[in-house]
Formats: sequence, C-alpha cells, structure tokens
Amino acid sequence: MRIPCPHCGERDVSEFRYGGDATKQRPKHSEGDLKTWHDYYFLFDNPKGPHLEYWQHVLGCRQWFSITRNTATNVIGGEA
Amino acid sequence: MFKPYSALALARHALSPDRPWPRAWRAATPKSSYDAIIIGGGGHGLATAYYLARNHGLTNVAVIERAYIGSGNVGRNTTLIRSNYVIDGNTQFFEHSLKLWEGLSHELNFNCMVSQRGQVVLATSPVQMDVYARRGNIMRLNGIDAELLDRGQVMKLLPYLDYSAHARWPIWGGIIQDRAGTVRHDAVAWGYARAADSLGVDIIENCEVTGFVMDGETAVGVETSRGRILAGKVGMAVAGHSSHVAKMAGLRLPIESHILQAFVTEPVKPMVNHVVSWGAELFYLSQSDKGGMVFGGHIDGFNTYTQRGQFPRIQTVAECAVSLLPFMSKLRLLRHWGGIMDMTPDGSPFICRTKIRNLYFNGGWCYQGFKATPASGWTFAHTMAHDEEHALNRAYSLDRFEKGRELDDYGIGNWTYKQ
Amino acid sequence: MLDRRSALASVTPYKSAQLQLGEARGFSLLQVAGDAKSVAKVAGKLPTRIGVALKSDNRTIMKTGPNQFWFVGADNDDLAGAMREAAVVTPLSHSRTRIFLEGTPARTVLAKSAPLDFHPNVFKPHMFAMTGIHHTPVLVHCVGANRFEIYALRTFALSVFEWLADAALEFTD
Amino acid sequence: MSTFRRLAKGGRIDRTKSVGFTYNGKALTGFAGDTLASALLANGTTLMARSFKYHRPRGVVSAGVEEPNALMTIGGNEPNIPATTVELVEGLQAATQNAWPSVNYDVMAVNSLAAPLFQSGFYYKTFMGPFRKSWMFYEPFIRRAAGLGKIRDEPDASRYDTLHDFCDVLVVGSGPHGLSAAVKAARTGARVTLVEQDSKLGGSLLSEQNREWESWRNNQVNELLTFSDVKIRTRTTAQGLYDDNLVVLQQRHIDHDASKGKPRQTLVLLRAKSIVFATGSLERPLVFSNNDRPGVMLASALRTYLNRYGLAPLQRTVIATNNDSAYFTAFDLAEAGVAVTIADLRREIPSDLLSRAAMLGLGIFPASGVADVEGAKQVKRVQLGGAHSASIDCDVLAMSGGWSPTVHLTSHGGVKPVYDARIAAFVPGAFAASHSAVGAVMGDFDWPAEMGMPKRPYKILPSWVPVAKGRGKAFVDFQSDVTVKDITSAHDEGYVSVEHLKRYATLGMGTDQGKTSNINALAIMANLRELPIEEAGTTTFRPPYTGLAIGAIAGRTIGHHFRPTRLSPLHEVNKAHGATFIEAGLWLRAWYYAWAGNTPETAYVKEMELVRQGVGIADVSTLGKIDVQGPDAAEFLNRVYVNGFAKLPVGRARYGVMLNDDGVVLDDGTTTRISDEQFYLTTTTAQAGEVMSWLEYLLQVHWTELKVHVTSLTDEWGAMAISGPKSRQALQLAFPGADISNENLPYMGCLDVLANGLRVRLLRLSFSGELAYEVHVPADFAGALWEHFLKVAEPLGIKPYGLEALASLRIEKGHVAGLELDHRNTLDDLGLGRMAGKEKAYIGRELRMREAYQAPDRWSLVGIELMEEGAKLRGGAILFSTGDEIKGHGRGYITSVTWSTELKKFIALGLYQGGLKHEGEDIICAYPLKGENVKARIVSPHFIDREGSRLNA
Repeated sequence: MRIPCPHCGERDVSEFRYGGDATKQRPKHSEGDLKTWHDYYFLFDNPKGPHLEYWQHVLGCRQWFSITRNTATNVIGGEA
Repeated sequence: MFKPYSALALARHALSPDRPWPRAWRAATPKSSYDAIIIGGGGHGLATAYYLARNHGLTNVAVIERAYIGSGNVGRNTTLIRSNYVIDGNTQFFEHSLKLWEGLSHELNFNCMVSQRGQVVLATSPVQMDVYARRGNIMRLNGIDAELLDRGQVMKLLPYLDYSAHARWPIWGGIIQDRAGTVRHDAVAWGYARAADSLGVDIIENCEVTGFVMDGETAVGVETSRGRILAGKVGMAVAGHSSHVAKMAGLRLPIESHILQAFVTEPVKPMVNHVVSWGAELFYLSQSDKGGMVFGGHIDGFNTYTQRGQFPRIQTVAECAVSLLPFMSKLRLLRHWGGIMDMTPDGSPFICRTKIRNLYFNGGWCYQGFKATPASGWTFAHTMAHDEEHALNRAYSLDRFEKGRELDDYGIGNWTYKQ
Repeated sequence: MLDRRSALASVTPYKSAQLQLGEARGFSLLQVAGDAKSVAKVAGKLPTRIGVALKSDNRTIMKTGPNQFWFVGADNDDLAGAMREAAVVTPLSHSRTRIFLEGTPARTVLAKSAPLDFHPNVFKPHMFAMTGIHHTPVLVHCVGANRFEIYALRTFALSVFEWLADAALEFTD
Repeated sequence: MSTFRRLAKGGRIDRTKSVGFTYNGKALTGFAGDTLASALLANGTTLMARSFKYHRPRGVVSAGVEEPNALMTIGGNEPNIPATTVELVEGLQAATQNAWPSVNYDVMAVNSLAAPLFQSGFYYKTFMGPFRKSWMFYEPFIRRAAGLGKIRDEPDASRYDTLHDFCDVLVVGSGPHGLSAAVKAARTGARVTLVEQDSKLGGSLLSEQNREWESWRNNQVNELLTFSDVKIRTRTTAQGLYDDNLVVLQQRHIDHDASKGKPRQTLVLLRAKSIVFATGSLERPLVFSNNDRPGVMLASALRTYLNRYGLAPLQRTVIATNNDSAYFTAFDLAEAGVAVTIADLRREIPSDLLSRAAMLGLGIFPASGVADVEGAKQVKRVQLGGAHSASIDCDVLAMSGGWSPTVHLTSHGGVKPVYDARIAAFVPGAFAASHSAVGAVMGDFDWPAEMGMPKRPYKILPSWVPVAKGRGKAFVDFQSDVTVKDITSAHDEGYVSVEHLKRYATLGMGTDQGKTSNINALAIMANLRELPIEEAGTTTFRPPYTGLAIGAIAGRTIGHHFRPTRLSPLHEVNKAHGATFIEAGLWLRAWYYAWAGNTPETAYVKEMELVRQGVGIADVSTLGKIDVQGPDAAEFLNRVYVNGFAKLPVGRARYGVMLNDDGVVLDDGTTTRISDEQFYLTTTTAQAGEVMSWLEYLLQVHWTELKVHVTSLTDEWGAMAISGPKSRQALQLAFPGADISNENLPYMGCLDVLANGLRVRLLRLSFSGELAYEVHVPADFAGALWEHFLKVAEPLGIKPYGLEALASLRIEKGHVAGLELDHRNTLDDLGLGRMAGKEKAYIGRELRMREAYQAPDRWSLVGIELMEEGAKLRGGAILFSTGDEIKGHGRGYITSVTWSTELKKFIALGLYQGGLKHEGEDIICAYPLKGENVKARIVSPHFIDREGSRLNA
C-alpha cells in the first residue's frame, strides 16, 4: 500500500505508523466523564467502507495526518 | 445417528465401491422458526450448535452461514492449539478448550488429527525468561503442563535453530507445553457440522443475515437472503465481521477488524516436529502432516476487511523464519493468505449476553479463535441455553472495559492494532 | 579540550573502482522550528518545500517539516544564537552521522535499501528525502549526479553503514 | 527406456556447447539451451518421478512452470523443483525424490493396491482408535510417508537481495502480445519494465519454427533494446500483485556468487503506474484412464520439446484433442518424420486442418478420444473410445483439453475470474483503471495484428469427463493423485463447494497449485451438481504464482542484519574497559565489566558494592531524551504527566509519570526545566520511541492550540551516571571550576557547566539511591569525557558498572522499571497514586478511576525479603499467603530480584494483592517449575535509606 504523506508525497506503508480511527471525538482535556472517555477510547465503528484514520510518517517527516481509506478495498482518498 | 466412520467401514466401502458414503451433513432449507439460531457457520458457530444439542438438549437449532461452512477463519488459521495463558480467566478457559480438543476426534467420530506435538516458545533475553517463568508457574498451579528450558535443552529439542554468533538475538531458552500442538482445521468445522447435523441441527449454507427481527428490546429472529427466520434465541459467532453484524442490532463494539496473514511452503519430509514460536515477533511455525511449513506472525497493524496482506509484513515474517531457522531459506512459499480478525483492546475475546434480550455475542477472538473453538462453543451454548455466563466465560463480558477488568495476557496495553 | 569521536570511528571505509562509501565528517546541524516568515528574517531565503535543499552562502537549508528547517553548515557554524530570537532551535550536530555514497552504482545501492525512486530523472542533485534505511530513519541528500549524503541517527550509524557496505559488496573490485 | 531422440538440427539449443550434469549421481550431457527436462528426455529418461500418494511412475507432462510431475531435488538440498524449469548449467546435480529404493522400483507403489481405501478424505474417517489419543501413534508414519523431497538442516550459502523499483508501464510476459505491448509503450517514451520468467524473450514464439515470426520477434526485441528507459528482466517471475500496483518480481541470476556479493535471486519490489498483463495461457490435460503414464504429455509441451529442444518421439505419437491447437503439434511432428494419429473429440473439424493433415498423411479419428493407456512405466499402446475404438501402439501420447488463460496475477488484486463459454475457461473478471490485458490471457489466441496473420476462430468441444470407461485411474490432479472418483465421492458426501472440494480431496494444493487441474476439477464438480460451471464457483488464486524461496523474500535482512543494532556513544570505551554486552531490545548495552568478574552473577555484586561504598560510573545514554520547547511547554507537560510541572523552577528536575488514556502507566522519567520555555525530558529506554510519537500525536492532532515543539535528543546526548558516596569528589575532580556544592547543585538540581570549552549538563539524580549525578554531554564527546572521569577520579577508585548492577541497585531503592511497567499496572499499583495532581487534569485521569482499577485488593507494588536460608528468590515466582492452598493464580508475583549487598540477602520487587497493607506478613513464593515453595516476607519496596539522607548528602 502507498500512503500520501501531505508533506513528503506518496510513500510506502512501511514508512508509517498507524494511529486509528480519526472520526472519534477526543473529549477536551480536563473534560468528559468516565463513560465519555470509555466510549472514545474503547468503542469502534469499525466500518467496512470509507474510514477516516490517523497515520504518522514516522520514518519521514514524523508528521501525523489523517486520510480516508476504504477498508473494503484499501483504496485511499474519496469521501469519508 | 449417522453412519459411523471407522477403518472397518472404510474397508467395507472399498470392497463395494458402488455404495457411496452418505452426506456428512444435510443441505437443510430454513424452517420458519427455531428455538435457537446461530449466525455464522464457522468453527465457533458449529461447535455452539453441537453443544446446544449435546449438552443442553436444544435440537431445534439452525446454523446460518453466508457462504459455505468453514469459509471463515476456521479454514484460514495456522491450526495451533495450546493453553499457556497467565491471566485468571484465560488460563482456565483455554485449558478447558485443550481438554476438549484431546477427546474431540472420538467425541465427533471424525478424525480432526489432534496432534499434541508440543509447543516451544523461545526466549531471547533474561527478562523474557522471567516472563515465561511466571507463565509456566501459573500453568503448573492450574494443573497445566509446562517446562522451562535452558539454551542447552532448546538446542537438543530444536537443533535446526540459529545458535551461531551472528544470530541477532541469542536464544536464552524457552518454555514448552507438551500438550500443545496442531489440529487439522477444516476437519473441526466438518466434524462439528456432521455431529450437530446428526443431532437434528439444521445447517443452512449460502444464507446471509441482513437484519434482526426485534420485539422492543428483545431479539426474536433474523432477516436473511432466504427470508425471515424467527428464533427464541439468537447467537452471533461471526468473528472478523462482528462489528458489521452487531451494527444491525444497534450494537457498537470494542472491536476492530484486522488482517492476519498466514503462509505455507512446499511439502518436505519431517524436519520440524514441534510448534516453534518466538514471543518477540509473534512468529510461529509448525510442519503440517502433509509436509509443508505453516507459519505466520503479527497482524498487519491497521484495520481492513480485504483479505490481501501488505508485503512489508510478509517480508518481516520471512526474515524471522530465515533468521530463526536458517534452513527455511531454500524452502519455497507456495501460498499466503489472510484472515480477518476481530481485534480487541486487550487481546481477549467476548462470550456473553448483550444489552438486547435473547441476543448473545461470541467474538473478539484476536489471534486465538481456533484454539478456543471447543470451549467457545461449549460455554457459548451454556450462556445461550441458560441466559447466563458460565464460570469459564464470566470474564469475557462486553462491559469489562467500563469496569476496568481488562484481560491483557501479554502486557501489550489497550491498543487493538498493537495487540 | 576533549576529543570528538564519531560513531564510525572504528570502521574502514568501503572503496572500489566504481563505488565509495564512507563518513563525511565535520558539519554542524541546527534544527530551527518556527513560522517561515520570522525564521527568514534571520536566515534569509528559505526553501519552500520539503524535498529540495537550498544552498545559501556556505549553508545547506532543508525544510524537514511544515514549520521546521535543518541548517547544515561548517563544523563551527554558530547560527543558534541569532536564531533563538526568531524560533525554537535545537542543535543536532551530534545526533546524526553523515555517510556518503559515491559512484555509478550508488543509486542501485540506495534502491536496495529504501523504498524510494532513485532514478536519475526523479531524484536529482539538491533533492533530499526522509525515509528509512535498515528500519531506521534517515535523510538522503543527493549532492551530485552520483553522490549522496545520508544523515543517519548516530546510535544506528554503524548498523546503517554495515548495511550499505553489505549492499555494496557486489561492486567490490 | 527412450521415448525421444535428439534431431540432428533445429531448435534453440547450441549443439556446439555440451553441458555436463549428473542425474542420481550418473554423469550425463546435454546442450546449452536445454532444460533439465529436455536434457533428460534426450538421454532417454522418461520415468522421472513418483507421485505423492500412490507413488505411480511419472514423466514430464509439460515444458514449463505448470509441471505437476517431474519434481526433483537440485544440488542436493533444493527439493521439489520441476525439471521443466531448470536451465541446464555445467555441473548441475539433479536427483529423483520421494521414491525408495529408486524411482524405477519404488516399494511404496504398493499404495496403489490400497487405492480404494485412500479415497477423498479417508483419513478423516479412521486412525481414531483404539484409544483417545491414537492419532499420536499413527501420525509419525503418515508424516514420514508424506512430504515430497528432503531439506537438510543447513544454512543457505546463497545470497538474496531486494531491490525497489518504479516504472510507468509494466508488461508481464514477453510472448508476441507482450512484446508488442512493450514496444508500443516504449515508443511513447514511457518508463517500461518487461518481465519474462523464461531465459529468452518470445513466450510461445519460442516453440515456433516460422522464420518470419522469428524475425518479427528479433525486431521487437532489438527495438526495445534501443530505449534507455526500458528495463528487460528475463528469468523473472511476477509472483504477486499487491495493493497500489506493487508487483513482486523474483529475478533469478545464472552468474550468482555469494563470495563476490552476487545474489542468486533478487526480489524486485516494483511499483508500476500501469500494468499490461500478457501472461498467456496454459494448456489443460484431458481426463481419461491412466492419463498419468510416463509418455503422456500436453500437446503444446511436445511441440516445445520438438521445436525448441530438437527432440522427436521415436516412432508413433497419438494426439488426443478437443480443439485446433494440437494439430500444429501434429503437423510439425509429421514434418520431422514422426508418425502421428489424431483422436479428436469433435465431430466437426475445420477443413483447413483436415486438408493439411491429409497432405501429411495423418490418420484422424473424429468424435473419438482416449479410453485407456497401456504401459506402466512408459506408454505402449493407446485404446481409443467414442466413435472409433482403435488400439494404437505408440511411445508418446499428446493431449490438449483446451487452454486456460493465466489469470492468476490479475486476480491477486481480489478480482474474481469469470467463465467464458467461448473458450471453455476463465478470463479476468474486471480490471482496475491502471490495468489491461492482451492476448491469450483474454482468450485471444491469435497473433498480434501487426504480424499479419489471418484470425482463426477458436473452436473447442468442452470435455471434462472420460469419453469411455477405462480400467485405470483417471487423474485430475497428477501431483496429489486426485482422480475423478475422488471428486465423485467428495460430492456424494456433500463437499460440493469448490473450496470444500479442494480441501477435502487436497486438490490443487501441491507445488503446482493446481495449474493443470483447477478447471477440470471445477467442471467435473459442476457436472455432478448439474450446474453450469459459472455457478459452481471459481477458485481463488493466491500469490505467489510459482514457488518463491523464503530466502528471496527475506533478502539480506537476516542473521546479523535481521534488525539494526543500536549502540551507545560510549560503546567503544565500554568495549575498551572490558564490558560484556547484552541485547536490550535493539540496543547493545554494557552488562558487566571484566574488573568485577567474568560472570554476571558474581560481577554485578562487586559493582553494586562499588557504588554503595565508593563511586562508579555507568553508561545511561540509552535513556530517551526529548527537547520540549515553546511558550506552552510547561502547560503541555502539566497535561501529560500526572504530577504538576507548571511550577517547576528553572534549574530543577522532577520525577514524572505519564499515563495512557486508559489510566495505565505509560512511562516515567525525570524532566528538567532548562528555562521558562524549555524542558529536558527523559524517558525509559524501552518506551522512548512510543513516548516521542505520543507527544507528537497530542501536539499535532489534538492540542494544536499549544505552542510547543518536541525533538528527540536521544542521539544528540550521551549520558553517564556517577554514583556513590564519593561521586561529588569525582565530579569536582572532573570539573574543578564548577561549583557543585550541595547548595549550588542540590538533589534534583540541574547545572550546565563549561568544562574546557565543552558544555556539559549535570543533573543531580539518583537511580541507585546513593549520592549520584547524571552527566549529559554532546554524544561525540561522551567517550573522551568518560575516560577523563576514569583518569581524574582514579584515586577515588572509580570504576564502571553495568546494566545488571544498575537494575539491581534500583531494586534496593525501590524504583520501578522493566516488568513493573508492563502496560498492566496503574499509578496506584506502583504505589505512586499520591503523585497524581488533585486539582489539575492529566491524561488518564478519568479512566484510571474505573471500578476495578480502584479496587482495594488490586495487586500492587511491594518489597519482598527472602526468609529462608540457602534458598533463592526468582523472577516469575507466584505469591501466596502462608494460609493459602498453593494453586490457581495466587495473590501476585515477583517482577525483579537481586542479591542485596546491603541486607546480605535476596530481595525482590513484586505485585501483591492489597499491596503494602500486608507489610510484615509472611508469604510463600511458589515456583513449581523448579518444585520450590520459598518463605519470604512482604516489606517496603524501599529497602535502603528510606528517608533519602544519602541522595541529599
């Protein structure tokens, strides 16, 4: 798989580190109760289809960014 | 009761070739309603149906499979069985499973080729030795066999590993469970199907569940590609696609679907007579009875439903194989494939009721679905029959993360994609 | 004064008729993080995109992140003082070991090591890329038609050097 | 027994270059350009192998990668290689396999007699008795019988390499359509790669005699060579297609030589912008009784042996077919003077073929096929069936059951092939935007238009089952010995889905992955189910296309290069001072030093005593170090650490703990405030990478409002610990100018000093519990500074101490590390709960409050003292209260153990149910692995200097 780093361009998946579902709303620091944090941290939509997700170009510019990847095809880009 | 399999029966058939064997299981057509329905004709679903009939007398049961039975992970895994778990709850569950494995061929009158050839987990640092010591001690204290091996003992047992000076990590020793081993994976699905069928269970292939029939907060059946089927109880056993099916019932799960790749080489004469694993890279290898080396490693590390793996992971696994077992270099890979795993934050599964009445959940198997099959069916059947968790699966509840009752057997932390 | 010791002090450089591999010592590396405008006030012209290095007087400036620049200068270059006003500066001269690779097979050796397109029409002089060699992060800088400088992490430098030397083995005379 | 003779001329072999090789030890010769298979045929060898199950005599069926039968062991240790794919090179050693005593007389052939027993899935029905675990008794015999060749336990002397490559257009296959596509692409100026698994370009053209076609081939190749951006890779197999057009190419090199660094194979990871599949098609066998006899082969293969290798059958050849292609084999044979009889299952035969056959005087039996074959080790006679039932003596039987497009690669991307009734075979189902295919793979069996040949309509009479019943077995999968009968019985038992059939009958699972059997099997099952083939399903093709050596995938990333080795800037001086090293993750760390002893068990004790009584120096460069700068640096750290950092004064350090969102401890370390807006953060060695990414994640993704920049300094700074009562003196000797008095540099203080021009950072920290300092210095100077210390502080008796002592000293002090920080423990578990800020928020605050995380009986940190003479405490021991029955999961376990030089006894850290509530209680440390139950006592984890007078001294 090739991942488009917004800063370095398209690179091999082997240069990146996965960061999980990017549609989840992280509660604001110092806000959110136990339930909110539980749902944020432990529950997943895990869709079969478009998936907005975080990656870090860890062997490159070390920047975190999000992309939309279709989990049914691994095709990157397109609608979230 | 079915026509029993035996050497004698085989001989009789050999002499009268025109008398064919009967079908192993009927091609059932769905009835309008059942006492219980299990979604998913994989190892876990079929085992559950079998134990519902066998242990709880529930025979008006249907297993509904989208494709053909065993088309999921029961036919894609690398066939390992073991019970070397350290966390209270895991230890007993997987040992119960191993005990059921030991009698399974007889129980089902179907040779599943349960081969207890022993599994060696290699340690490449003193700290790992301590970690495995704890594991081994817990196993012993729970009546499970385990032996700690020093480097010399490993060399005797597995002479083909790289003990040379240029091995990147020296082998310090390891831990062996003699009762661990392998099982012919397809046979498990077929054996359970045949046995369940003989007890009256309907096995319905090519039938996809498209929704749940609800009566308020109670599940009363399923909509399928072959029409509506009502049921007193509905069980889900669709690991890999749990989120997808559970969503039809409005459930959001602590699960992500990840791909785990597996590999097999050309068949050669016996060389590796144990299951060899290496904790550090999750690498493991065994030689099938047909002669091929069957091996694998870590999940690819990002959620996907495609059964195509990424090549960098294939390289990692091959690097492990050659670095650990240098003779592997010349052997040729014949086939590699992928299975979709339910990965959970703590690496442990779910076998439990759900917030919806009469809807039961079995999934989140991560790496250990196959070895768990008998105990999973056994306890899930109990939970469905009695609407309560059995002591063996009490820890496998969906709400354990709210309570802080994680079961992280390997100390990886709460990350689905790092498990 | 204490003597300075390189991570590659113990290695013998690789040399063949077609290929050379060794350490390019004596440089200072300053990382400057801040918005381009204020950095430019002190440093002058800056590269606008990641991947193309800018040579300005005796320094090479590389954009290594959205708001981050590497200033590679002479051994005793002290830009830091002036920069501190404008941005967040982090001296990194000791954190990287600079390995050079030169010769016709150099691009092949690199292609054996990193998943990048090193075709001469694609990876041209002045261009650089941050990527991985032997599982470690490196910055590969094309400084001439067939000359490359690889900034490897100091603690991994020997491993990366050994890896490259092994890749170069087939080009030994 | 010969079946072939080498013709005096013709073919693509070089009769002037003879090549010597051995076959089962016997010296033979062939010609340059031969394959092992063609050379063996030329040497009169017909029987080349034994089958997997029945050990039936087998010869070559094909002339290529699809070969199911003629598998051999090459060079003594490379099993299961099809002789049809091995280029003949001088000194090649080939040997038959899986036969005893020899391939000609194999005792295991008796299996054939028991064949009726060995039908599909027989082993699922037996080997179950008499006992519960009887399989364990049978298995070894079955394992020995199974397997094909042998592999020896020895490292592979060859070298394998990996190469990353890119191109605009990849053309897979150099047959006429492939060549034509490559040339067209090249003319557009595109960057083209053409791959061909054969040693020569041309594909099917290589089996032709036609002069014009040959010159067309040469022109195409020559034109390609004129383009600088066209890469031609022969002996290269496109093994797999992966996401985003990554195509994995396996290139084999004839001139490999490990000693010169020349790889035997190179795995080329090619990213192609677009791909043209010109992969051609494979001929199918016909299914009839004894269709596996040596001498029975594919018609196209026979033509290849004739036209490419100059081999002709001795006397008569019978050709059985259901389509036109086999006729061209017949015509070429006739012209070479071989008598040919054709049995064509079709009633209607194209007139041009008939007239040409008549002209050459070939006998043709329309509407007829093979009923049976006589001759066990070599074809002797063929019995025809159908419209005609003649009986014909012959030495070769060639068959053509039609052509199956090589759709493997096209379907790796997940596109299922679809059935095309016109050619009675599967073609690619669909293509991605960047993919296209040309020629036979699309079912187009004509030459490219530019070759100016008239199109020829493809006429085939699909025929899947024997035309007449014979006495012998009719094989579908030769290698796995799967017959029509096996498929029938699988069907009877309900294993009707393609995947069930494959698995139950082990069909298409061999080294050939069913290249010649898949479609026949599928069709036979479709017949049995009375379904059209397209409804019976298709099989999934998985990479690799042909067997791919594991070594080729691993490349050079093995052994020493398996993973990189990370070295401290002090590595060289450590070596010089007699350090023994140990792997710690990727790091190589100084474990213990020669001065203290030659085993870790003895050495670390001496090193501990040194630190407790005098002064020692240790390499702590592996600590993660992070530069945290910016106006919001303090606020940032205040959020990520459970304890406060906002008010940390400049020049002071503080111990901090970070949690993950889930409330579990992520890491700990000391962080120092360098200025209002700059902090120097340290992490554990193990978690350095994780923590760095985590901080970047928070800043770049979630807390973008914070103005903070983080940079790893792990490689920039070297660090050494100077520990022991005499450490201040040592420091003073090293930095005479600096004021390091207790007032100016108190415990948890930080001081940057200039030591002869060098900026050095002194941190008054202690991991050991003694008066101690950490000296951080730019990495390139670390070695010299280390030696400076050893020189100037020599009078104090300073010596280095290693990882084992470091880890032991901290146990005495009760510092958590290693197994105490294993992603399972909470702040409270480690006895650090009180560190958590009451007012301020911090990561993990909410989820750390989860019910079970706050349970009073959580397993939490305790110290453990051995209470039994002569016994030992061991890591991994399970803890019980003295009253407990010793079983189950106990009340905790030991994480770290050491001999205490202060208490003169074994002490340990561990986790225990209820923790220090049980201080002073006796416990049992159970270690059943060694049959030990040792008495011990729960104590405070701070074994020494609880009030901290030493570190504050």
